[in-house]
Amino acid sequence: MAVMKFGGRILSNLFSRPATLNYPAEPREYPERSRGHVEFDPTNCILCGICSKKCPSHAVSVDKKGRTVSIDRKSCIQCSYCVDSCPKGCLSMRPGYCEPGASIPVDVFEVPEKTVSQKETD
Amino acid sequence: MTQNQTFETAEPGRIPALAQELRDGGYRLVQLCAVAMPEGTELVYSFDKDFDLRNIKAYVPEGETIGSITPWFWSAFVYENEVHDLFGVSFEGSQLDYKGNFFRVSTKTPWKNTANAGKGA
Amino acid sequence: MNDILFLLAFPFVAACLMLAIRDDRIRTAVAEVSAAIVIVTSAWVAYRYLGQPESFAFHSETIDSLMAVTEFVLGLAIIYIGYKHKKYLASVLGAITLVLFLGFEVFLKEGIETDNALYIDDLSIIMVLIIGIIGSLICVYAVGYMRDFQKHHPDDKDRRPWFFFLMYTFLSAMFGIVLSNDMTWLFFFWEITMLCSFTLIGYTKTDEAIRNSFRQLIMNQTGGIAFLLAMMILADRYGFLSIDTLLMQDGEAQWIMVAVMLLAIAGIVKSAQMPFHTWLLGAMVAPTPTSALLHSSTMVKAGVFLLLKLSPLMMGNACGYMVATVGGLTFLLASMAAISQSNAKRVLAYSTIANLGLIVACAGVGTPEAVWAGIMLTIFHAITKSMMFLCVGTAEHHIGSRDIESMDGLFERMPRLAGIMILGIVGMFLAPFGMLISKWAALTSFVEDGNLVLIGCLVFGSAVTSFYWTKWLGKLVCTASREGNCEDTVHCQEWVAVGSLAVLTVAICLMYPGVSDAAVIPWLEGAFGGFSEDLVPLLESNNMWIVLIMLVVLILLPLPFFRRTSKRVVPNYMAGEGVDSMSYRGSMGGTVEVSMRNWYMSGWFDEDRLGKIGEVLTVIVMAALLAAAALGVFA
Amino acid sequence: MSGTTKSPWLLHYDASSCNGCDIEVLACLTPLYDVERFGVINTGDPKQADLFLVTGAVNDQNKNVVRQLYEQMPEPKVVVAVGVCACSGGIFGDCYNIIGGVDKVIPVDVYVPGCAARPESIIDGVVKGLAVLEEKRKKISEAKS
Amino acid sequence: MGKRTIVPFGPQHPALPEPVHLDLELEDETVVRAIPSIGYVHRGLEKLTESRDYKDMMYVMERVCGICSFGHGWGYAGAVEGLMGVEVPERGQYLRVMFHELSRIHSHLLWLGLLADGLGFDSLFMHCWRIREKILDVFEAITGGRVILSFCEIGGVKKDLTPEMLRMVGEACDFVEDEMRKTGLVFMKDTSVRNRLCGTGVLSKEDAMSLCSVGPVARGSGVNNDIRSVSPIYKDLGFEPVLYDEGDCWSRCMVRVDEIMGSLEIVRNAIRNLPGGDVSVPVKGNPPVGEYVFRVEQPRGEAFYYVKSDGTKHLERARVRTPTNINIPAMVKTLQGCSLQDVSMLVITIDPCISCTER
Amino acid sequence: MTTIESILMAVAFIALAPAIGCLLAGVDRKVSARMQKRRGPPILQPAYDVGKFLSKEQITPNSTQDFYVVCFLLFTIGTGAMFFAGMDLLLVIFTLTLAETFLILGAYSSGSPYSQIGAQREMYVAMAYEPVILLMAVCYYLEYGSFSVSDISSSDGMAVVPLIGVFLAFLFVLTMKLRKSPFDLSLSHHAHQDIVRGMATEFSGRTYAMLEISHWYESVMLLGMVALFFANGTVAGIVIGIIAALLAWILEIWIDNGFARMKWQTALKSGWVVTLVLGMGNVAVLLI
Ligand code: SF4
Ligand code: SF4
Ligand code: SF4
Ligand code: SF4
Ligand code: SF4
Ligand code: SF4
Ligand code: SF4
Ligand code: SF4
Repeated sequence: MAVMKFGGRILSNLFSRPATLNYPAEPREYPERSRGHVEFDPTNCILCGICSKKCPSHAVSVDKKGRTVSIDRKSCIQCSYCVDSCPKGCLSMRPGYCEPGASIPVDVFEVPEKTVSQKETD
Repeated sequence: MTQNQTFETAEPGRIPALAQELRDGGYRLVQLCAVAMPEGTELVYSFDKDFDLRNIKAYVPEGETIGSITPWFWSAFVYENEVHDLFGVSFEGSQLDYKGNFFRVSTKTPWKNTANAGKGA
Repeated sequence: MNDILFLLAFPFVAACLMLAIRDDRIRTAVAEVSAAIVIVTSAWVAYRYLGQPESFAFHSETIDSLMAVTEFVLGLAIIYIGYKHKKYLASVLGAITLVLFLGFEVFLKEGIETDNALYIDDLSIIMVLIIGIIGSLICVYAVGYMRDFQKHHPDDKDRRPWFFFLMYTFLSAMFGIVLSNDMTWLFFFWEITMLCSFTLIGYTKTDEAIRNSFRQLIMNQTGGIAFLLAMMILADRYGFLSIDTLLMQDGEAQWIMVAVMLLAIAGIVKSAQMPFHTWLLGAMVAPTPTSALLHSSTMVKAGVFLLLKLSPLMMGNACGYMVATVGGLTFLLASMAAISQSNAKRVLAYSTIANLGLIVACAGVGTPEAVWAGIMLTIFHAITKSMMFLCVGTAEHHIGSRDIESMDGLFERMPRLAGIMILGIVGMFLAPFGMLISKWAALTSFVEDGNLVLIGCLVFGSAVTSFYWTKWLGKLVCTASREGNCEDTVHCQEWVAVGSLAVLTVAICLMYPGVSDAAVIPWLEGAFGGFSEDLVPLLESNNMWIVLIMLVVLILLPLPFFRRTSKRVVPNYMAGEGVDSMSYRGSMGGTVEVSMRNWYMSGWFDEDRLGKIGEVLTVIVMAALLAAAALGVFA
Repeated sequence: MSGTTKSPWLLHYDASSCNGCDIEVLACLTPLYDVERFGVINTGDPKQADLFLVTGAVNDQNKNVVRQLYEQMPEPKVVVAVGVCACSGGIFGDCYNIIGGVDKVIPVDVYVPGCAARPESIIDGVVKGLAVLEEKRKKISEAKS
Repeated sequence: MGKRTIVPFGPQHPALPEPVHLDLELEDETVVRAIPSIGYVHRGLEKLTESRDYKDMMYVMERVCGICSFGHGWGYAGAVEGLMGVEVPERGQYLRVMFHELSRIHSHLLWLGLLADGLGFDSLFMHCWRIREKILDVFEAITGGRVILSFCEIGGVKKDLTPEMLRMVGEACDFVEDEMRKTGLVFMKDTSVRNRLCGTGVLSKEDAMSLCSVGPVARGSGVNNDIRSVSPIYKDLGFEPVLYDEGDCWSRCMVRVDEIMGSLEIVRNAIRNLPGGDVSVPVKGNPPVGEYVFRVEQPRGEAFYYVKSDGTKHLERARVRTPTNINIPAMVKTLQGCSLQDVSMLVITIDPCISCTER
Repeated sequence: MTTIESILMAVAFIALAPAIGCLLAGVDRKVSARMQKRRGPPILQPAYDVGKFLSKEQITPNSTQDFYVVCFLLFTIGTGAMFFAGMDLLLVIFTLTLAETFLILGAYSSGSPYSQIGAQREMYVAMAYEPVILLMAVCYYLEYGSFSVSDISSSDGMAVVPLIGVFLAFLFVLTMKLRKSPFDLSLSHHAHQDIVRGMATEFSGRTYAMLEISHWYESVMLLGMVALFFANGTVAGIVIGIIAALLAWILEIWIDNGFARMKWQTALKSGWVVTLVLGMGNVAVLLI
């Protein structure tokens, strides 16, 4: 038994620097592997729709006719499953989270028509 | 961590007697789970004694009831009430019966209603 | 002197009249008119004799014999009743009393003449006013109350004539106690109050009532025997039997001290101090007006009256120490025991015992300041406590329970009554009301006296007191009730009595310094020979101003509130599962009503255990000091 | 009085989340993030709260609770939906007992996505919520005058 | 005095970060009856097997609970691997143990903080959570998530660790150990902490057994059903079960304090003995018809996984019985007769993770 | 003190105490944060909080609650004013009890179970600390022959020396009176508590603001009582008193952060034991 076993600790805390990060005044650095948000690079996308099928929370949808891939930021759970399953490596997971706000965007990406030659060179 | 994977099958009527036997034999109840089956529900009881696992399955046909094991394993009330609320299986002689208020779900007995229907969709 | 005699005799005449009247309406009228007459007479007596103490040479062999015969007959009756109910202890004590009494009458009293059988002084006047005004108001209240009582007990025979006979007889006896100088008279009236109380406690004739009435009887018989013994000692050793002569004696003289101790024990029994406190708790089975009249405002006050009267003889000696210790311990322990009670009448009973304990302690300390505090406490306590009893009685008839737990939200159901009750409770323990101010004076006097035990008892006891009163208050003020208003069926007699007492409670606080100057200080000057006002530091003028300001603020401040609020009314927080302010969705489905029960901490403040502790301690103190005094240790 | 934005007291309710976001909300209070720097106090009492932080996708049993807590808060008040579950139902959106997003029950002012929402993100959400709070306060005082 | 105080405790309650409700009946401060109500977090996620294939289900199972997310991933993966006969490479197994134990450390620290918070000991709460952040930093650097790790996959773990990362883990262990040496003593010895915990909510060994308690609750009452005891890999890493006999809140607390130390040791040993090779094997095809049970020792106790397949990619049943689920009876039992001030102590020391209980 | 001085002191208290109390509360939060290795809120945070509460929508569970809280505030102010005006210490103490009672009634009035439980706890904590406070007055009286604060503060010699027992006891119960850990049973300043917000559960808006302001007044008055132990009629005495009071405040913060909330049984028992040993012991010594 000891009265105020923690007393010394808190006193020394009082005279040492606080551990608090000065966020948001100083932005936070994230480690490389940090799963922040999904990025889409349309260059190689073949609109196969695998990402959309795999996504456990239906955050990606692929519109083959309209040639768009859209990511619903409000639903994405950053699981990386789409990234891992895309056969063309169009998707990547990047640090940095999607900003909070009064509304959260559904990012729609156009996938440009690819020429045959391009396809062949792949 | 890997266990004994055998599944014994028992008549639903024998479950209370088995429970008593296992309790007297020093087993503890690990879990009770239900699987929706065509026209009924399969219950899986697991018991453990010194890391030795015994799984006992019992098939309860639709509309029939099964004896509660709460007289021997009081803590089974959490499972039995859950199975009652989600699968619609009734347990007789429960020591703590929430009468369908354990989980207040939007659809009554959601597992039973859609059993097999949505399967594989 | 005739006015005094009238005051003594009139209530008894009215009582006999009411015994004869069978018609409810006529009896009501008689009761009310008699009460008015008693009030007017007491006021007149007070007015006439205030500041002019007087003794009355009054001697009548006839009356003396009449009293002796009455006492003898009543003694025989007690022996018989005890025998009939198999309460042999009562019979035995009755027999002892009778034998002692006969011995006293035959052998000792011979030749002792008391010239001034009656007297009146400022202390008596205070008591006369308490008995006359409060007692009469309670009798008025009883008219309405007993009507309901009879309704609630339809199977019982209507024994209301008997009830009112006892109540009014009792008033006479009380006047007798405070006005008699002759100790044989005093003893006579003393025994009469005991019998009234005995009969009224047993009024409902239930087993419990009878058991409790006998407990009262037995204990008070013990007190009576002590009284008789004291008289015998005085008669035998000193050859006088009058109070005024007694007060002129030297308190340190061996047999005077023993006699005073015995008288003090009689007073302690009557004021329900430990170890004799249980009779008062048992007395709560009596109809509520009885509790208010006999067991809070008057009869128990006879005990403290006697002690205050004798206090000059107790200052700084063993007897005083005995009385003070008993009072102090009773105050502390009874206050603690009150915490564990939820029955409103029992709480009031314990609080009565506790407050009387404080007064007794003041008497025991015996310094003028202490006695000043004791007298002030007596006044405030009589008014406020009787009011509380009456309120509880009315509430009981309308909400069907005398349990504090059932008084949830009384403020909504019976706003006026609850308001008065709140006033009563606040008056019992909070500044700026009289009880607290007097307690403050008591504390000062204890400190002056340097009595560590008393300081401790008072300091802890006050803290404990706040607890049980505040939690009761809380019940009254909370707005969590579903029942509607049920106040309109309260009888007008009840309103008159309760309302007058409420007005008195406030008025007497406003007149605090006046009462002190007009009656208490002159009496103290007479009794102690010199007493300066400075001895009561709280009477300093700026303190009194603050007290007055607080009083006014407290009375006026509520006015702007208690209307519809302009704020948005949001039901109570119920962890998100609320249905409304009072209920929530429960675990097993369905709506669950929230209920709040106050704390009783019975593990800490177990009444039986506390009672035992008190009994043991006080018996030891009393027995040891009495034995020592009898052996002449202090002489 | 612009004390409003300097003293946001928050009420947190877990409307069937997986705990992930709850512990991140709690983590915001701890030394590393210390939202008390902005005057935030995590109160348990809706009657003293300004910000309502809801985590989880709201199930059937919770919807009344969420609604009631919201109603018991005095105006101006702001609702912040923390985590993907609270924003849209997220991965549990298909579950039979899930209503799917806090905005199905009460109006949401700020959405904080992420699974789990990071403390930094929650802080940003709170700061955004403060702006909304100030706006609402102004609107109310204008309506009064 | 027939009346009792009836109070709703929760679902929204500052002493409970999670929604659970109790109907409390009190006499003074003594609880004479407590009826729990759960279901506030019931989502029905096990039923998502009907629309998510067995690999997708992994992401759902990880979100059974955000505190021991990793363990749930492992449990589910273990069951499916068993069903499919997949053998996880040794390095993968070691990494799983390592992350599981790191999760335990973070979970216990979190819990100690919540206990301190429940005790009204703010500074201690802050202290524990500050220590915990170190583990979360490790998590984020290695797996990319602070809370939901998404690190386990069927067949092994998703990513390998670089040597720097291993060093980082070791450093974090040193930091935590250093802090815990002192902080543990506070829980063990401080008067005010002991005042609240010692002798509070005693669960006897017999009760712990008959109520089928698991985890620190059982071990605080001297019952060892720590499933790690029979795992060869844990044995190699020097695992010892922590047992206390008093059965009160304090012993449940001390089990967790000591387990942090034990887990630190295991993690260190795992770093030291980490074998080389792959961290996972590819898994193809649908699970065969059959069923499989698997148990994992989560921070809160034994978790039980049951999977049943009908040969399609959608499992017929994926069931998880979480530790809290079976500790609720012990909680109800100890609540009877306790004091209101101890309700939060009891609830916290039993540590109901409602999210996992209700799924 | 003359009447004019008394009035001036009372007015000064009424005007300055909220500012000082607010700063004290701010220091409390800042220092607490630093003890927890956090940065903490600005020093003026308590003022922002109160400002916010004043400007919020006003909600209430019933129409009577406000009355009690207003009374609590008024009588708390009155108590402090009387204390600093040098009036009778017993009167101050009794008025303090009155104020306290109003707070308890305010908690009762809504019928909320949490605030009522808080009220019960407040009552028995009061039962634990009240004897000490009364004994403090008794000891002053025994030492200086007067209950008047002005007499005490202008007498020679520092009261701590003969009154060391009650002084320590007073420091002990100060924790209860300020509702700080380990005895913050009825109404914790930290928002996390087993009975929600305790007595203040149903307080919001202006009502809550009044509660906070009352706390400010109360803190200043209680620290004034600490200072009284050191006052000896000289400027130096007053300065030492103020320093002692501030140290007491820091001590309370430290204790607050160094303790878990104890069981109520412990609160009551320890309060009474301290009263008996230190308080009554001191009285006994002074009597001899
Ligand atoms: S949650 Fe927002 S930030 Fe994160 S990946 Fe999705 S869209 Fe990007
Ligand atoms: S593998 Fe995926 S994307 Fe390809 S067909 Fe099957 S479901 Fe669709
Ligand atoms: S990260 Fe996961 S949730 Fe987000 S889009 Fe990809 S698969 Fe869907
Ligand atoms: S992003 Fe990848 S997976 Fe998705 S549609 Fe394009 S190619 Fe297919
Ligand atoms: S986002 Fe969906 S899956 Fe994730 S916790 Fe919320 S409801 Fe559950
Ligand atoms: S968003 Fe993710 S972490 Fe947050 S509650 Fe939902 S599933 Fe859990
Ligand atoms: S018990 Fe644990 S998991 Fe549950 S809410 Fe509290 S911290 Fe989160
Ligand atoms: S008990 Fe379940 S929900 Fe709770 S932390 Fe452990 S795994 Fe997560």
